[in-house]
Amino acid sequence: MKEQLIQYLAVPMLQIAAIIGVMLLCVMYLVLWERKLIAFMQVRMGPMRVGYHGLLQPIADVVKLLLKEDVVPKAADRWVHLISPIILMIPALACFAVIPFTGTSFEVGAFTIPLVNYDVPALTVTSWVADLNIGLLYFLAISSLGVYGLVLAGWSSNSKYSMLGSLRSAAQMISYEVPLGLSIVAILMLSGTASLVGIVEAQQEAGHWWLFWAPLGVPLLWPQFIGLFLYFVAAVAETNRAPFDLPEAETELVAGFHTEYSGMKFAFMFLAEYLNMILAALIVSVLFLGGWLPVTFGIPGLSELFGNFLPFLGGAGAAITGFFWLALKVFLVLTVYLWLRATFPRYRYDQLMSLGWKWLIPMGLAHVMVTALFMLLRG
Amino acid sequence: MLGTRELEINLGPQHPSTHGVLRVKLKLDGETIVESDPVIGYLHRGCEKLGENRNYIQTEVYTDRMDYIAAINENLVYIEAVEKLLGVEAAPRAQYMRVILAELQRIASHLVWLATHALDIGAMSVFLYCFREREAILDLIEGYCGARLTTNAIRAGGMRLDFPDGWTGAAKDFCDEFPARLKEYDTLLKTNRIWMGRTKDIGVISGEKALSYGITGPCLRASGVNYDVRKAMPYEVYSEMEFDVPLGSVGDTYDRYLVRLEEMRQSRLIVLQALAKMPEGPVMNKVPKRIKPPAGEVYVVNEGPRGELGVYLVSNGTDTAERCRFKSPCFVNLQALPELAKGHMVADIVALIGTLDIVLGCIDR
Amino acid sequence: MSVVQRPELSLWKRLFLVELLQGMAVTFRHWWRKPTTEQYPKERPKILPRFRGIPKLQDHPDVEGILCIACNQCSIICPDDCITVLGEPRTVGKGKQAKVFILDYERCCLCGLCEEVCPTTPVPAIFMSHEYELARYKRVDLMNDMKELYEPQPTKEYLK
Amino acid sequence: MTEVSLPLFLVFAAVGVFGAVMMVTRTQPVHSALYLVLTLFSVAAIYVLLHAEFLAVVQILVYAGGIMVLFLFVIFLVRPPVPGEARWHGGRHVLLSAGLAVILACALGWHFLESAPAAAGNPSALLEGGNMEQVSMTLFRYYILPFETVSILLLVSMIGAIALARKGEGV
Repeated sequence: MKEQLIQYLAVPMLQIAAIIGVMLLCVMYLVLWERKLIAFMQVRMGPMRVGYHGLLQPIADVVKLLLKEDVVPKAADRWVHLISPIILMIPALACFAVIPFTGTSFEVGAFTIPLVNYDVPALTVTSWVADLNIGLLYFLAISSLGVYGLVLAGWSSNSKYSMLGSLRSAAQMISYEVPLGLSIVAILMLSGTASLVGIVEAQQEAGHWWLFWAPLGVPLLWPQFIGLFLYFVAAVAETNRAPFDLPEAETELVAGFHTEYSGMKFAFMFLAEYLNMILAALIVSVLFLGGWLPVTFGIPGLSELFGNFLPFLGGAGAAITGFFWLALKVFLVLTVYLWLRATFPRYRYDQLMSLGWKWLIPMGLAHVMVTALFMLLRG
Repeated sequence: MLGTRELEINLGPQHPSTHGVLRVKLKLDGETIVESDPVIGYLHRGCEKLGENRNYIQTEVYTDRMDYIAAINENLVYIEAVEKLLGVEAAPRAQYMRVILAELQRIASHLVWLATHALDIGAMSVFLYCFREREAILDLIEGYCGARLTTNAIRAGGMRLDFPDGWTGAAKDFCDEFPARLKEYDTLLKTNRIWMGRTKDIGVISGEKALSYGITGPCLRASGVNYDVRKAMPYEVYSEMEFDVPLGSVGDTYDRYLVRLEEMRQSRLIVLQALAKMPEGPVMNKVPKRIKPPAGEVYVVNEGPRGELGVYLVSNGTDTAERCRFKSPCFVNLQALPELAKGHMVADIVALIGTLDIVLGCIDR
Repeated sequence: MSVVQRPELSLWKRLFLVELLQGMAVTFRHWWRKPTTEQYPKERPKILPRFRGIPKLQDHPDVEGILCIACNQCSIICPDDCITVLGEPRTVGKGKQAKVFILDYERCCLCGLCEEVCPTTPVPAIFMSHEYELARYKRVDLMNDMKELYEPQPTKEYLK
Repeated sequence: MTEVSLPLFLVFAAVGVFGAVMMVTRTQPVHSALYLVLTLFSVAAIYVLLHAEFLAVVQILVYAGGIMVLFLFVIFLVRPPVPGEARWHGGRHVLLSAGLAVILACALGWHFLESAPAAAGNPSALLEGGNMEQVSMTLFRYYILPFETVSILLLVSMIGAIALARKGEGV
């Protein structure tokens, strides 16, 4: 019973705490990287004041947001106004439960907790909180809940701009969930499992990332490029990022659904947005780019070389290596995200809808068909 | 049972994309604009009344502050009116200098327009690239007259100062570098599908209708009407310059964008020609120190970056104007906003405010 | 006159997102360009010789005593009425000199007309200095009398 | 049910009932919708306890993520809330709904008492290899014809609804 408690309660709690802590730190520095990168692309310098080249800027920002006055409009629905940032935040964090950060698990030896003299048995700790056999569906289901936060935030602020922003976002998120799901279906078929760990393992078995899946042995025919493109576009739209950042299009709707938010509540919304970005990048890396597998995976010789560059640490070395490769992939995907923001104008609401329904959804359906066809031909 | 109602929205006066302080009352059906009603006057400072209480020299200072994006063009048209009242001409070298400065200012003004228009549609980087180039022009203007925006550079009878050493070289350098920058903007916007989608067929206005609204400047030319004060009634030395007046074919936001970009290229050519042709000599003709024009009235127009700038002055023989009125192209162009916006989406209203290139200082005066 | 060309995207460009990628290449190239930012309090802007900062008073070694002759021309030309001059008989030579000279920076629009009309030789007594930092904690600090108008403004050193 | 899942079931059941009661008693439609979401969630949690993870996820994905958002959409769009407008309709409605509730409870109770042992089915088969496979096998292999028929029926009704809604616009 005690061992079960540790295995099923204490360890996941610690994992959850670690993931939340690390992810919040990641968000802080993602914001800094966004500001820096966009500044560089616009021949500016970005934050320079706090710390060396602005490295402590995120901390200053957090302190500022914490100390800011919390303004609630007089006509707002106070309770809904309060809970909507929380509703936005919870699904964003909950999705991280199924993400495999690295393949190899950490071995924790038996030890005794000093004061209570409690013996903790030897444990094997995985890098994921839960390996659900429906992991992908879980991700889709939970991430689709974030829309409540936006909708309710817009409604409860009792402001026309917020309302317009939240209506836009609801329509946008519902319509882009379909191409998002469709682009995942092909990967699901290739892997034969909906578990995210299983998907990476399937890529390991196949010997290449799913992105480079070459049906019928044709070297440069990679149908999953379309899948990646579809997923990426849909994910950019899902996370309300430029060029699809209509819910918060600052030149039309001031700040969209969070116009009336300030202080901590605004910080929560901000955090949720960036958590969703990181999440989308993680899913791209896991589904298409081989998760924790090294960048050189599939190239004979190099693959083994970069599979574990800390061999003297044994299993932990392999785990850290896997973690490093996943982090690198996520970083690159996020950089592309920000790059898009620095380059493109914003779509209009109706154009966004027609892009989603008239182009991405048919493309997604065709992509599923084509992948299925190739799989059949291959036998 | 169920019915639909229009949503009324106040766009401004506190809004990120109202270019100063404009308020637009919008009536929306869903996201479609049913009615839009611009409300102006938030930046009214009484420049015209001040022009009737300050003497001719002092009033020029206020013209700087009307169209603060293109101060030199405002200075120029006011001083031309004063010169016409006085019956004097500017020194030949000064006339070329005026053309050079006015065209540089036109480029700078169009750059601000492009920057803010692009930002309104969401292209952030273009905003900063444009301001980088504008900075170069403002440095030139500052090097000439000592101020970047409130230039106060032109005097009746000529110019206050000659170009400083090395100024013409710097201006040439800028003109040499500029086309490459314009090409970058083209890559980012001109052929970009999102930009095309956001601007093509948005706010179409026919040439006839534009004329009946009294629209002038690039907005009129984008509707295909060939009217440019520089060609129609040449002032200063524009008759000696060779340049092309770009016209649009459809009259939509995309055409207005293309026309203004082409105008920047033409302005650059004018600057180069004027730099090459500029004669040596004094920059100031003999003009009495106290300007006391004989009684009479004049109306003078020239081509500002936004359209036809006009000044109406009535002199009663003293050093202060009896009547001083400014014709602002922005004010006239803004009138067309309800016509342009009808039936478009709420996101288009910011594109349309941007495409009209309004400066509220010029509208409210 | 000429009609501007409206470019159309070819099917090839449309399919392969060519123009979007070209746009991304432009921003990518800019990534590696030198930033144009000026780290203001740390780095000071380059002041051009003709820069019109706040007006100040000056004397000249060739002229004994105060250069200003209290002719009131600057006060008359000023569009914002921000200059007040009172004269007294000159201590050396004949004519007048300024006894009281008050400049209200709060109203000054930096137009430079006062410098332009100043008749003193060899340099104008009132001139547009190269100082540009006008922020004060109190409005009254912006009213400058003669003593302050002669003193150059102390420049703060910013280490960071 | 194992020893852990019984208290969990009680918690979720209580939350579900609480949400349902609150949903029908709120005057503000948005609040009602939110309580309904809460109820849907607790039902999903109970599905998880019954090892029907797939069904739980689909419940969240379809009901909470899709349908309820559209509900909210409609509530927002139809008209702004007028406080105090919703009225208490008096005893007649309470009697009627209480009667209906009793009838429903009797019917359900009778059904479960009659067929409880048979309804449990074969739980071990459900646990094998995740029930996604089970569900897809059932839907796409054994009952493919009814499934497709139902989808065509839904499509037709959808088109019909659109046609009816846009009648006035001359489409």
